[in-house]
Amino acid sequence: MDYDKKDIDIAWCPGCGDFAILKTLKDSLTELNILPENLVITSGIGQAAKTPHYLNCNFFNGLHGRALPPATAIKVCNPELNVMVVSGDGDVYGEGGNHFIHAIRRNPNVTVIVCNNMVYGLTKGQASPTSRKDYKTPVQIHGAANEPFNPLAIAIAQDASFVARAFCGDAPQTKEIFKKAITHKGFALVDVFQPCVTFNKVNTYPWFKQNTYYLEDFYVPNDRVKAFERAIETEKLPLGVFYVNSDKVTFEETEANAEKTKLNVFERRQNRKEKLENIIENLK
Amino acid sequence: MDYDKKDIDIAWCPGCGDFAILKTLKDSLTELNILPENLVITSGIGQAAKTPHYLNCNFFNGLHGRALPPATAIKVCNPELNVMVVSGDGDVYGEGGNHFIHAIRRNPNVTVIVCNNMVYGLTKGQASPTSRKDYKTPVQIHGAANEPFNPLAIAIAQDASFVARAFCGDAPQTKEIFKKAITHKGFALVDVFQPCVTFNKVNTYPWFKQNTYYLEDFYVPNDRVKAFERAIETEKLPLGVFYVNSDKVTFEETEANAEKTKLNVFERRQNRKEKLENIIENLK
Amino acid sequence: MLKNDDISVVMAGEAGQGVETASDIMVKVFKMAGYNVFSCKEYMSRVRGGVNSSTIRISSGAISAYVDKIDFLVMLSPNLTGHLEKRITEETFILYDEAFKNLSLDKFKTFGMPLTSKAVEVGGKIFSNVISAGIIFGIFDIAMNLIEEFIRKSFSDKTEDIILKNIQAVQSGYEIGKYFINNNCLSVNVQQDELVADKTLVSANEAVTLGCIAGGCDFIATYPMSPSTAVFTYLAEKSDEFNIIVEQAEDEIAAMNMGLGAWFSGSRAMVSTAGGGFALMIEGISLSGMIESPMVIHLAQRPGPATGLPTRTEQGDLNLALYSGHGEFPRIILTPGTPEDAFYLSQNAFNLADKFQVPIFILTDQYGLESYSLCKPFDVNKTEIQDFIVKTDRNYERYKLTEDGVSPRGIPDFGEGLVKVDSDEHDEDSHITEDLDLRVKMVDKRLKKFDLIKKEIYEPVLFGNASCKTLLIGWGSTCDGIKEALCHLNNPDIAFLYFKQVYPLSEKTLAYLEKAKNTICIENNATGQFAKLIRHETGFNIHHKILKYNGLPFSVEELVSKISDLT
Amino acid sequence: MLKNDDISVVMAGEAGQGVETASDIMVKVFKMAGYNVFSCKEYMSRVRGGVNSSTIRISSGAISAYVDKIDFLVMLSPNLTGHLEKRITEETFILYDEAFKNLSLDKFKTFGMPLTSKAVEVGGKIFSNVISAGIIFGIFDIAMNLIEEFIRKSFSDKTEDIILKNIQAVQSGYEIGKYFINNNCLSVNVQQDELVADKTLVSANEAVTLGCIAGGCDFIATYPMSPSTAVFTYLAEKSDEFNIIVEQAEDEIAAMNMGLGAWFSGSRAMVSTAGGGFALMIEGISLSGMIESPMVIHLAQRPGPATGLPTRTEQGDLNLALYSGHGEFPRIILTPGTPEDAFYLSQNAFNLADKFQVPIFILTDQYGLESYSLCKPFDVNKTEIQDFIVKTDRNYERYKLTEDGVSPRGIPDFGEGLVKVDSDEHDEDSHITEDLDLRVKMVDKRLKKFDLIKKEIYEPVLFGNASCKTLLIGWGSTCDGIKEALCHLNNPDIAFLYFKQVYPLSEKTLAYLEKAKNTICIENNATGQFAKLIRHETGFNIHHKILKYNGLPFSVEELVSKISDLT
Ligand SMILES: Cc1ncc(C[n+]2csc(CCOP(=O)(O)OP(=O)(O)O)c2C)c(N)n1
Ligand SMILES: Cc1ncc(C[n+]2csc(CCOP(=O)(O)OP(=O)(O)O)c2C)c(N)n1
Ligand code: SF4
Ligand code: SF4
Ligand SMILES: [Mg+2]
Ligand SMILES: [Mg+2]
Repeated sequence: MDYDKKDIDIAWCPGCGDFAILKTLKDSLTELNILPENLVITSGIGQAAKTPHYLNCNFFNGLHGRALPPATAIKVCNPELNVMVVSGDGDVYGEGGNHFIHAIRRNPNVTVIVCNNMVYGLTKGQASPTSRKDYKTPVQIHGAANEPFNPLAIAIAQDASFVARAFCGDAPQTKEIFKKAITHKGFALVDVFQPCVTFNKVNTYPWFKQNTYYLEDFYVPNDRVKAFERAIETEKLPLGVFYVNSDKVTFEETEANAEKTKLNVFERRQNRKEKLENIIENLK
Repeated sequence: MDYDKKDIDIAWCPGCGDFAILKTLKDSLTELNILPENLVITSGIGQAAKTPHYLNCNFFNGLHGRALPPATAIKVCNPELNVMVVSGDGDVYGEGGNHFIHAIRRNPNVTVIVCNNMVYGLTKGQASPTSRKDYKTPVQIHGAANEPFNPLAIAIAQDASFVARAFCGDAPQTKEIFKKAITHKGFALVDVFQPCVTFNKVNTYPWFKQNTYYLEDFYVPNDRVKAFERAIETEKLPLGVFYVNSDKVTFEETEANAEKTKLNVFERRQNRKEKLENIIENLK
Repeated sequence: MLKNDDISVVMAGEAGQGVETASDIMVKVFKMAGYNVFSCKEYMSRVRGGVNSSTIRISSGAISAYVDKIDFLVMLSPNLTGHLEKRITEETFILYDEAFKNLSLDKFKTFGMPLTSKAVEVGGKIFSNVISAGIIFGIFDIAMNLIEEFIRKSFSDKTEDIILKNIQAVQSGYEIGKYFINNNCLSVNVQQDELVADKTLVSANEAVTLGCIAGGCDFIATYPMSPSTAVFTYLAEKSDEFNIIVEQAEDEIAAMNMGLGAWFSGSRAMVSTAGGGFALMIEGISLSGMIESPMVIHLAQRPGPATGLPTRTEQGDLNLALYSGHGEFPRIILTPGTPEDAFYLSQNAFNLADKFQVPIFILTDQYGLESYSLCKPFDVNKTEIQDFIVKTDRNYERYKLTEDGVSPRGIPDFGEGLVKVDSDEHDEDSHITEDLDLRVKMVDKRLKKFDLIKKEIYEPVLFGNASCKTLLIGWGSTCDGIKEALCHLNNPDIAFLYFKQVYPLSEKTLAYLEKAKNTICIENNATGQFAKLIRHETGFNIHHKILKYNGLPFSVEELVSKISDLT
Repeated sequence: MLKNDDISVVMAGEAGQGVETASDIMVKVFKMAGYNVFSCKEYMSRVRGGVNSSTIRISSGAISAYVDKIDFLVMLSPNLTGHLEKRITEETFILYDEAFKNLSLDKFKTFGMPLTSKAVEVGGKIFSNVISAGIIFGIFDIAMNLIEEFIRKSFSDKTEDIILKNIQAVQSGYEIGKYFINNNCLSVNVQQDELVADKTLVSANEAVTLGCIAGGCDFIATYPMSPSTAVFTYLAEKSDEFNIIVEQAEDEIAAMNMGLGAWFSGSRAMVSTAGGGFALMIEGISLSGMIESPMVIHLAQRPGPATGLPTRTEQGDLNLALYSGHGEFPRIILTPGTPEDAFYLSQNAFNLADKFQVPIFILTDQYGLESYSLCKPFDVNKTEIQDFIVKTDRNYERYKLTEDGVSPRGIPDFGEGLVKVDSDEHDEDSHITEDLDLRVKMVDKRLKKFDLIKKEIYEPVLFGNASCKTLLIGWGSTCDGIKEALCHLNNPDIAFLYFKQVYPLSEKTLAYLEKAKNTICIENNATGQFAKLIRHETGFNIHHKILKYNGLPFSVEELVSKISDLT
């Protein structure tokens, strides 16, 4: 089985950046030889969150904002699975913001790809947490007023184990970043700039091209403060891997879970009756 | 009317750090000549969240985790009021985590005091987001496994306009920090180390004494990267004002709200009928 | 069918092809031209592609409901969904773009039209929709100057070039339409109606929004969710004019808790949401019950569970509204079924919420919200903002125990008192209490308000004969469809009882039900939630249910047929 | 009262004074000594101070319910709450610490005891509670070696010094007790019961937890909230032994969605929460309905609305459990009223959830959870973990339309198929669909499971005569209290129908109700939610309600009196 799905009606607008992300994702997975049966993608609700429908894999397309909790649980219940999250900026940083910050703290070995179009696509163009200031919409009639949410800085502030940013317009580099994120052990965030050709007439393909650049070759992503400094740059937005901390124990491996997750789900319940009888006997 | 309340039965344990915070808070407000009638404190649920019951003021003691949304709304609806949040670490950073990160982005002129005892006090001693690693509880039987939540680093990552940390064991310094936070225009976070004498036998008064120090006198809290660097120190935990950004427009002052909030609530609805008649006429 | 003076035009096309725009132009122009019109739409949850459609009715008599029949189907794209295909009969004239290949509708009356080629002539494919509208105008022989006037007015913020192109597009469609009708020897027979001139053309979306404004709403915090977003957007559009603070919250929990904070500080606040978003507000509803805060919730229903069918219609969240919130406290649920009711009820919702200090629901649905119909202009002067805020004195206590359960509501810094609210069980001064006798008093106080609320109920409205044999029962957006079905049935033994408030339920309900031999509850859901509510409240067991839950509204035809089957 | 062979001891003191510890020691020792015992507690939402109390009953016959009467009241602190004061009568012996000044209970039989001074002798004031337990043991003349044995066993992880001090504390209390009883010429008259030896002493907290373990629970994600936390904590304690993954979530929303993820990957998951926390899980309940995921929810009730009375008891969230979640889908609600039912029902909840792929509620409350009573040891061998997971093949489709609505449930990487779930309306292969005929099929499929579920209902249990005149109706934790009241009433015309499952409601319900002339529904809430559910489901209008909502459970005495009033 490969990742391509035939004869499907993709609900995205022609030209949407999500197509590029989907293709790059499939290419990355194929190159990494990950089997579809072994992959679970979770997502929330939104345009980006439809992604798992468009490739061959197991998926859990849950509620808006709630992609991370099932991903965390799936991974800890069955660490043999490759678990990814593919969802939108509104989904992960807005509705799902609390899970975002706390999932990072848990550090499950899950790759999180956020299709960041700086807008709520599916609900027709309201500001998202990452919308730039002054971005006008039918709701934000004077333009978005808030400080844009900075996912990279937040992730680094929480010492996330892998933090990167990509631009889907550059498939080769994005693929490299995806592959690093997927093979990284621990929570890996890739915030992917993704033009929404229908609702975001400001942050377009050319805009992203002009306003981004890659972190220098000599940049070494192992210094949290340096990574932070780069993450809060605003004049131009750097792309690449900002920060990696490979020393962290994953959620599955913590002392609380390590022994359990070595057994498969069916083995974990062995000898319950005997042990329970003991406990009940002791209650007498 | 002053801030003291007579004849009240305070539900905290003798020795609890919350007493010190309450006293320091009352002193700060008194010294700043803020009138009780003009002050609104919102809180969630928890031991710390009971604070508003113990001083004379208006209050909105809402749901667990939800102290910030009402505070934001109250401030924007009536900018004449002094609005504060006093609540616990579990409340603001755990259940309320999403509001915490997004309220910072909005930047209402609200002072947020978080009584951080690194534990869930009211529910009898489970780990809180700020619990140190390996902190053992009846639920975290192997000790807390997650990276502790770093409120200061997160706030700085979001370019919060005022970020400080205090230790309630040092009343004079804490009072100075409170006063700065209250008089600061914009979202002001004060994370206050607060010993829980009943459930947290690790992070005690002596522990905080030994494991904290004040930012140097020469430290100038206006550099976001430096502030971040100090906020992620772990060997000893710095106290003081980490970061101030006074250039930020508040939520009340944004273009979307500025004109409206100049009028008081009763004036805002004037001439509705005439204007509505016009609109309805145009629908014909 | 051309004998018929009640024409149904359906325009179908992909998302992004401007079906909605064309439909809006059509209803508005027909209205200007003095015709009775109605439109509603059904569409997929996607921004481009798929198949969406609008149904526009033009009729000699007053109409405001969805019908299955299609007299003219204009296809902007070659695809149709199953549910649209089913509506095509031998009577339907299918006008399609002659550029399409392999249109599989050959057994029907299909007619190729040069949509794309004409659109390209005008300036691009995007004009197909306006050309199609023009075709319909041509068929109806609407005065061209009127159409031009309309386009000039509604495109007034566009460049002259764009305006001209649109006029040109209409014109070229117009000619096609005239040619088509002449060549097929057809003549549509719809009469203008002089009553139309005095009516307004509105959607319930507009009606709810204007009602809320008239009700004094000055704060809305919301998180976008179909089909509730339009009210939010419309309020945002009007926010400067009416000094309304509009905030997009980070999530629905924040929205609800901001709303409660806003009421606390003296504003009149609301949220607008749909089932899944409302699910997140439920703890906040319970808070409003406990702190006795007014709260107005516009709950726009769509089919569930979970994400369900985001853009379609259902009446599936009645139970949720009814029982949301842990613990026990009173609430009010309004279910306006017409734009007029939507306006007046939304307006008064703020007064009722303020008066009784309870959460109040305006329960709508996608179909009702997004349908345009004609109604009497809303009379703002019939409405009033009744404010119940008191100036506090030094001894003010927020939860003073009173005879009727309502304690005067102060706000901070208005008077000399302190205003405190508490989510724990509390004493009169809002402090946490563990006095269990006081607990009982406070529960009784809160529940007692129910008796007051019952005194200001919107009574159900009976259409037809009180001594009917068969009583139809409906609530919310099914109202006008059932009314029209009733006309068609033309049977004095059948009457219709329309509920614009479902909770508290009018005490007259049982009397109405018991009079009838046969009762039929009509609901756009799968389990008959209102029928159960009636049983719950009155013990009365409704005899029959007509339920629909495929995401579409009832059509007049199916109502007629199903009601006939049961009578 | 000392004629009485049914003694009620109440120990009261501040939070932090160890009332609960002393009460636990007492029930366990009395059990060891062969007495029928029962204990329950009521306490404030604070960690130190205030007034908390435990009621311990020691009786010749089997008892397991709360009573108002107090035979011995031991006061560790000088204060009492109003509700405790009300329970004191002229019969009550009040034993208080002689160190107290101005005890305002002089009109009653009060006796000063050297609690503090003896405690200080032993090693500190903190021993007052153990001394008090000793006093009671002395009064009952329990064999001292038995007590010593118990202390050695239950303090086995403590130092010898601490053990000795505790023994010393009991001893010095013991002597006081003996002296007291001799001096007042009292003799308590409770007989041991040989049946006690074979029973276990458990709380429903333990029963639910052990039931969940026996049911195969291997994942729990939860956010702490009284009174649901004990189940979470107990599971955590056993988590290594039983390979259970235990995670404290950042909020209840995460907990629920983690639980669903866990089921998806093959685990058996649960959440444990209370009303306010559950309110946040409601969107997730709707998701479980849509993706047809099993889910087990332990919903521990406490008085609302909002934060309410966090540590007290109520049966106020039945409606919430019943109607939570937008949209329409089936569910199961179990309401165990005894530790035995709590064990077996919790166990089977996992099987039922898995079999029908629906959310299932274990609805409990503070009173039931935290009461200790004697019951037959749970027989694990009577239970079975029935697993319904299938190995998938290459063509596996998660939502295959089947005869009975249940589609075989696969999990990722077990077999050759792909497992997909989708919160939108979906086709058989879980892809988003806008095929509205398929929508109808999927709604029907989900609702159809209801018929299957109805076949495996826990039937209501009748205590008393089927042809009674008066039928009492109860659910959940009121069970044993009503049963005891029934004994006291000793009237063959009164029977009691106990519901351990309230939804779906047994189809036999109506027959039971119609047989009785008089029906009385007894509920620990203010509005009679179960009575309404019965009306809703059967149309039957319950004649009378006995409701209590001050945060305390019904006492046997008040049940007897209120039932008598109504019969
Ligand atoms: C609880 C809830 N609230 C709101 C919605 C409506 N909703 C669906 S998608 C979406 C935003 C999508 O934005 P984003 O995550 O950025 O995805 P995009 O469409 O831009 O890819 C919203 C608000 C919902 N489905 N559920
Ligand atoms: C929705 C909800 N979930 C859980 C609770 C239970 N609860 C009350 S306070 C609290 C934690 C308090 O911890 P923190 O905020 O740190 O305050 P502290 O008591 O330590 O001062 C919890 C979990 C609740 N009241 N509401
Ligand atoms: S609306 Fe934007 S994000 Fe959504 S599919 Fe279209 S282009 Fe992509
Ligand atoms: S439990 Fe801890 S936080 Fe709560 S009052 Fe006691 S010492 Fe303070
Ligand atoms: Mg987006
Ligand atoms: Mg805390």
